[in-house]
Amino acid sequence: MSETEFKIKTEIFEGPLELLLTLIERRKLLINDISLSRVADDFIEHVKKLGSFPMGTTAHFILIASTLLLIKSKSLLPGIELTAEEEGSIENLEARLAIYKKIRDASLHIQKRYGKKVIFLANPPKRISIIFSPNKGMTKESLLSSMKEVISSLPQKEVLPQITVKKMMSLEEMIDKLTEKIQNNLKLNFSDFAGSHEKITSSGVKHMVTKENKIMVIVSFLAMLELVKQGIVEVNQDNFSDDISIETKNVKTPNYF
Amino acid sequence: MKTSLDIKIEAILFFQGEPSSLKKLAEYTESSVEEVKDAILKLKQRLSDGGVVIVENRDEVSLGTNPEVSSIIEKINKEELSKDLGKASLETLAIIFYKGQASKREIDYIRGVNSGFILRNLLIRGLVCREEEKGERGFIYKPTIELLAHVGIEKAEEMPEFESMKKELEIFLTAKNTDEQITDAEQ
Amino acid sequence: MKTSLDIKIEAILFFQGEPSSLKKLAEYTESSVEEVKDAILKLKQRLSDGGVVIVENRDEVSLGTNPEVSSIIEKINKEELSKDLGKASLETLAIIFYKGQASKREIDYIRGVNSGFILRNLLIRGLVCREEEKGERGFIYKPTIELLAHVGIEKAEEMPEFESMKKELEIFLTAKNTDEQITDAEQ
Repeated sequence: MSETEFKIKTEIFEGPLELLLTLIERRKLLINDISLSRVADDFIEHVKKLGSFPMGTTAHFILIASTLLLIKSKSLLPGIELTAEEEGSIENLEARLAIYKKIRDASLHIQKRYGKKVIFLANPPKRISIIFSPNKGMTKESLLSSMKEVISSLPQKEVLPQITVKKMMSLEEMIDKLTEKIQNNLKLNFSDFAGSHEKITSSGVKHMVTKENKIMVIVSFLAMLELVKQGIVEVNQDNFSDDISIETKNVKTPNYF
Repeated sequence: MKTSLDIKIEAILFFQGEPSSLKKLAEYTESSVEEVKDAILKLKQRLSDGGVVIVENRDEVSLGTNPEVSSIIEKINKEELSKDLGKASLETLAIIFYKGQASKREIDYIRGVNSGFILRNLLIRGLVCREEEKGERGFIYKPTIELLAHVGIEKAEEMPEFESMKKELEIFLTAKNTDEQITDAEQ
Repeated sequence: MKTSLDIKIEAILFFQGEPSSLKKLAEYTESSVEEVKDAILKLKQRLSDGGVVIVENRDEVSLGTNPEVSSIIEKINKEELSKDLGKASLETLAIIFYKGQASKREIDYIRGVNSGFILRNLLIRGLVCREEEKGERGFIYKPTIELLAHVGIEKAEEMPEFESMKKELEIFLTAKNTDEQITDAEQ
């Protein structure tokens, strides 16, 4: 099966689960860790175009990407050891995907019926004579205070997720930066690159303090895997808990699966 | 299954909630006035002994509550009219007052919930009236003359802090358009 | 002859022209909620194959037109009827409908995106309603009678796979709620 055959180009996916499920279904695969690792690249390809997602959903894509990377690194780096929490998040993603698929399928039952054979609830008032019945104490002033109440509860635009996303570097930028670094220093460690002072395990997501840091590491890791795929670098890990070292490499074609 | 004429007529009368001429019923159901008459006879038999009965008045028919239950209905009606209006009703009224008139769509959008049943209740109490919206399916709501008099104004501009309230609503309603584009993209 | 309870209830529902709670019906008719439930069952049987049906949703009931007549009523209806729902709205509705009720957090978790905008839209359309969650900051969303009516069913159980989906969602969300760490990571 060709890697490029299933590339998603112009479609808009509202959420990461929707994208992931579509990728799996296009390959006619079942939902499990093997299928997830096989569609990880296409998913990452999509995350690279983050700019075209509706604002606020980017962070959701990156969080799912982080779990996909765990799964991917399991198949990419033999011997990698995941913590119970990491294993849990893989199982959890599978469960979420399964229930999402069920909901999506069930929503078709609603779609099929919605607006077709409608039951009309009686709308118009059936009163022969209307008796003017105002509230006690209904005045200009009470209407003003109700109006103020309405205005104060108008919805505010949700800005939080956008801020998180804007602070992050794009995947493209990250790849450029990584390529440059690799050219300058023949060998560097993953944790140097991700710019963290903390020890990072091979999964790239452990022991991080803030979510932003975590997302930064994920993006770095995504970029690294991308370079591995393109055959520009080679990833080495001597021991399970050791840092991952990155080396330039131009000889072999990438060997993924 | 082909739905029989009496069922169609029953549904129409129920939905309209007001008297309908035999001619109109024939038109709606694409049948003759004679057929409608027969169907109404059939319907009358079927509905006898129920809570809802056929009421005939010259060449108009409507559904009405069975006279046997009129005492309960009267009690409910009184209770409904004398009950204090809730927060949601007062807010809906305030929007209609400050906008001078408002479509159901605008009211729903401003309040973030569907106002159908609240508007219905305001209509029953004679606090608002409505007319069909031009060019669109839907209604526009206005305060009744009685209510304007009760509050002591003749037009919306006389409401306290009118300009600032109006402005806030307009800002929100203008932003609506951009929001809708986002939804379309998401769906 | 004493008027039986189902007749009273039918008349009240017709007169009110909006959904009524079982509790209110019990109050109006001076009976118990159990008696009201029995009477509604009886009423439902009596109304079957007529132009008017009973829609039941949790502890609310309403009269409505027979779905088979929908195309005729649509022609008479002067309010706009929403006929299309986007993919995102359908998924969100499916979660709320099949689960019976769901918090925004649960909906976001299942869909993997923020559903705030979609939920507001569904509220405006009157397809879901919301209540404040006990002891929590968020809201709980529930299907409305309006949703059942738009789908053309008299109660939720008529939907295919209703019981099995409900169960699956419950199992999934119970597992999620016990796993606090995952929830925190997602928020």
